[in-house]
Amino acid sequence: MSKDEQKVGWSKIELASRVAQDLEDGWFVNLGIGIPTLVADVIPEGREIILHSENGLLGLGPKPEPGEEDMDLVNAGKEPITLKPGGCFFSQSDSFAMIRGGHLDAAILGAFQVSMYGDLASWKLPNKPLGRVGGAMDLTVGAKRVFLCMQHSSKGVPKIVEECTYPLTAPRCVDRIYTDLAVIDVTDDGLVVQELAPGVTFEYLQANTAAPLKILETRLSKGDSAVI
Amino acid sequence: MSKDEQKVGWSKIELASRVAQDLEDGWFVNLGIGIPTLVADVIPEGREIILHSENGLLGLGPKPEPGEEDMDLVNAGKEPITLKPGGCFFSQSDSFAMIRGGHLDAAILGAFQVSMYGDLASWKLPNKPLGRVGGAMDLTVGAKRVFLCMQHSSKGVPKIVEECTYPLTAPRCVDRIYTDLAVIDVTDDGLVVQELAPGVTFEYLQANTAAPLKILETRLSKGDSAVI
Amino acid sequence: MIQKKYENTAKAIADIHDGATLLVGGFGGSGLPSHLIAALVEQGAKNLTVVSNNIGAVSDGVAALISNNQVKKIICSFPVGPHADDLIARLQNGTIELEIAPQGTLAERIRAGGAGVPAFYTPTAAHTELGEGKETRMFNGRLHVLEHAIIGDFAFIKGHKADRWGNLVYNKTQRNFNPVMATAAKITIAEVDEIVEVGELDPENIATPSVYVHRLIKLEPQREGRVLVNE
Amino acid sequence: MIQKKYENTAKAIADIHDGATLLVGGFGGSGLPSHLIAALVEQGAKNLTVVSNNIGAVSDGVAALISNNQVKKIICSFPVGPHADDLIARLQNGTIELEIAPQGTLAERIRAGGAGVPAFYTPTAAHTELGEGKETRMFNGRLHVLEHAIIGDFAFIKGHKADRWGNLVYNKTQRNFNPVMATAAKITIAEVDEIVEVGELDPENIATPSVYVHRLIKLEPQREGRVLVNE
Repeated sequence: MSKDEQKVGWSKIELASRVAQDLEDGWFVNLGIGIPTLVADVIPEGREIILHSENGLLGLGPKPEPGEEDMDLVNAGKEPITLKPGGCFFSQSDSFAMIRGGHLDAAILGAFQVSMYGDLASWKLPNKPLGRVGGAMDLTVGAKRVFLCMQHSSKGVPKIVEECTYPLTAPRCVDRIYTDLAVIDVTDDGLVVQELAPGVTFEYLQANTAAPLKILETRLSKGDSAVI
Repeated sequence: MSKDEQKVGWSKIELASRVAQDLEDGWFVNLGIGIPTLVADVIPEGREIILHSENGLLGLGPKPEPGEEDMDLVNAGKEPITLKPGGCFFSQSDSFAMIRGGHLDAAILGAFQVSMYGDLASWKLPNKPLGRVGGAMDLTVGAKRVFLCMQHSSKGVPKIVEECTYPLTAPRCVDRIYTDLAVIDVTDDGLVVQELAPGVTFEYLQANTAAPLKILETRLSKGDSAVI
Repeated sequence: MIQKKYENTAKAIADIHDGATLLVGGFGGSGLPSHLIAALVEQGAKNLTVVSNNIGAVSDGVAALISNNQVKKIICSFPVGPHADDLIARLQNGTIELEIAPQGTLAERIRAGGAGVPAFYTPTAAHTELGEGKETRMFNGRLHVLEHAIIGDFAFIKGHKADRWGNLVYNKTQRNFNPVMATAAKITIAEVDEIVEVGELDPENIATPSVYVHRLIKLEPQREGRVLVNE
Repeated sequence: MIQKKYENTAKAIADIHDGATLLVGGFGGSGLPSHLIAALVEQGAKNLTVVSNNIGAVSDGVAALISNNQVKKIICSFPVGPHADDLIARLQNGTIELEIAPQGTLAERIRAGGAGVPAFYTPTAAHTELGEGKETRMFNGRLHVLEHAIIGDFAFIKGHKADRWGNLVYNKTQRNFNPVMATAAKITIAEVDEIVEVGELDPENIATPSVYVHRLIKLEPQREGRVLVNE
């Protein structure tokens, strides 16, 4: 993240909260490694979201108190977590049958690049000797909705592009992109901005995005933050 | 079974006992519906055979005492059974993964016809409107050994034939045939008689079998019951 | 707040439409969702494709739907038993279609449907009448047939206990086809003996995770008892 | 009488031969059969093909076999972490082969190996570098790749409790790849914290049925404690 970008937009936890707002009561949701993991801590009060961890559990709860960690109760990032009442354990094959069979309402994932068509690149950087695919290809293909939750740019380079140049995780799979600057839907008509973070203008957003963005007229006329 | 056949050979329970003798300590074995079911009651003392029931259990025990039946604890024939200590329950998909993945040491099945090549016909009679395949095709293809346990003839008609005329369950799948008259191995050299039931001569057996039988010279010379 | 419990079986199955594909758990009478079946007989949806292992073993199973002329096609492994007469009659007059599948292939096709696998190869049924017309391929020197996934619009399953989230545990061999069918339908409806508080079921011991159960019906043993007495 | 318990890890793994395919359970350190791995480092079998989800997350995992030059090929989904340096070095000098598989495809290929399915179709990895060179086919308008089963000569798994028959229960997310790998090897060797009497484990709660476990090793926490102190 460049210093310039830090001046505007959502903090990581605000971004996670913004994502959490859109998760509906009763949804089964998988959280990827990185910023998506933060979503677990900011689920709105009174809403029951059942979190899935691909190493084999449903009902992921908050981090344990210090000293309460159990090395046999970890998330997909191998970090200690807790299990909510109603949660359960199963094997990796059952866990991925759940993912690949289309049973999760949403997967919230990080990204290296995402194209204006919803192509996702998230498992291998061109300059690294090894890729690390984990469950990313399964989640993008299997989840009912794929939401990205990421910084808008990486070291000043836009992550939203016309065509991905990094190896693909899956083509045409992303439904919505949440970044520190905006909420953007991937639609048949291209990338449509749904919401701008505080202090972010449409022009600023477009300048930091390497693909054409649209914004609905109706939204602009409603005094949306886009007109700030 | 014709009246004539009833005069010689093993009773059903003797036949089941003869099969049980050949099951090795620690084997996992599936018993088909019919005479094979009797094998459960005659496992030799001190030998641990873990019986599999395809509706989803390992560790099938003897029939319950009258009044102790549990309609949620049944075998593949839907008859009440018991579970041995060490037994466990699982779903049909897990049960058939076990069968089809080659994990059972033996399946003991009934038959309508078996050919000299080990082809088995056991699921459909030509004169019946419906076949009933159940798990027969899975067991014949998946078990490490397929043993038949059956009457040698059906209403006077030999069940062991040169070529099956009934619809096949699986080709080339039977390893050994136990009947009320004999124990016969299916080998690359054809059907080889390993043992004759009391009172049964090789000639009598051959007369009741519609495929050529062999008997090992060494067995004959050892005073086997075949020379009676 | 998650709430999957329905007031009664009629409401839980009200939206089953003509032409729907329905998976029905149970093995004979064990684990059979007989109250949901009875409600569907009452509701009357027609031209159903029904996937169930046994047809005819018990009167309150899928046989009841066949006798009530609600079934267009049956996919099963064991279409015989004391209550198969109506099936045989309808097969003979051509008003029902029967697809017999080996029991393991049936289970695996349903699992594939739940697990996002559209098709897989198996040696089961190769070289047999049940493999006829299927695409074949050699693997490891052995002939295999290509089998396709089964997905239901609805599944009827029977469990022992549920919690509010929809987690299920079963009683002994009651599991049979229920856990796998629960995974393979757009809407899975479970009838259970008891609904307990969230957190009461042992998390190591939940055979059907909540994600697979969409609607719950708690059986009322007393009422059922009265019905039986009235018969 | 069934007796699967071995005296020590060295005897339990003595027959692992050069060139064997080995499945190793665990997800990071959880459910990792680290004592069996340590014994195999000692035993020294070479040219192994190792199938394990994570390589490099912990030092006592598969990374130890790589560092000891026992591995010819790795099949995994996540070959990164603090202990991946030796893997990277060997990839660069061409002494090791790496096959990256999506985690779900890896799990499903192992399940297929255990379930007698030689190959299946999946949309995962279609249109990507990891799907390149694989046979493809359209199902329901979507491109799928054909994936093949994985079967091990041996599997190393970690469980919580076992009984004499070889039934296993796990502790929480310790399950991960262990139950599925147990099904897919000719010889499955489990290290467990405790071996209890037959009948003590809840039959509704056995995650790995006895049929899948061939050898058992009971960990001795005291001795392990001493080793740690001596370090």
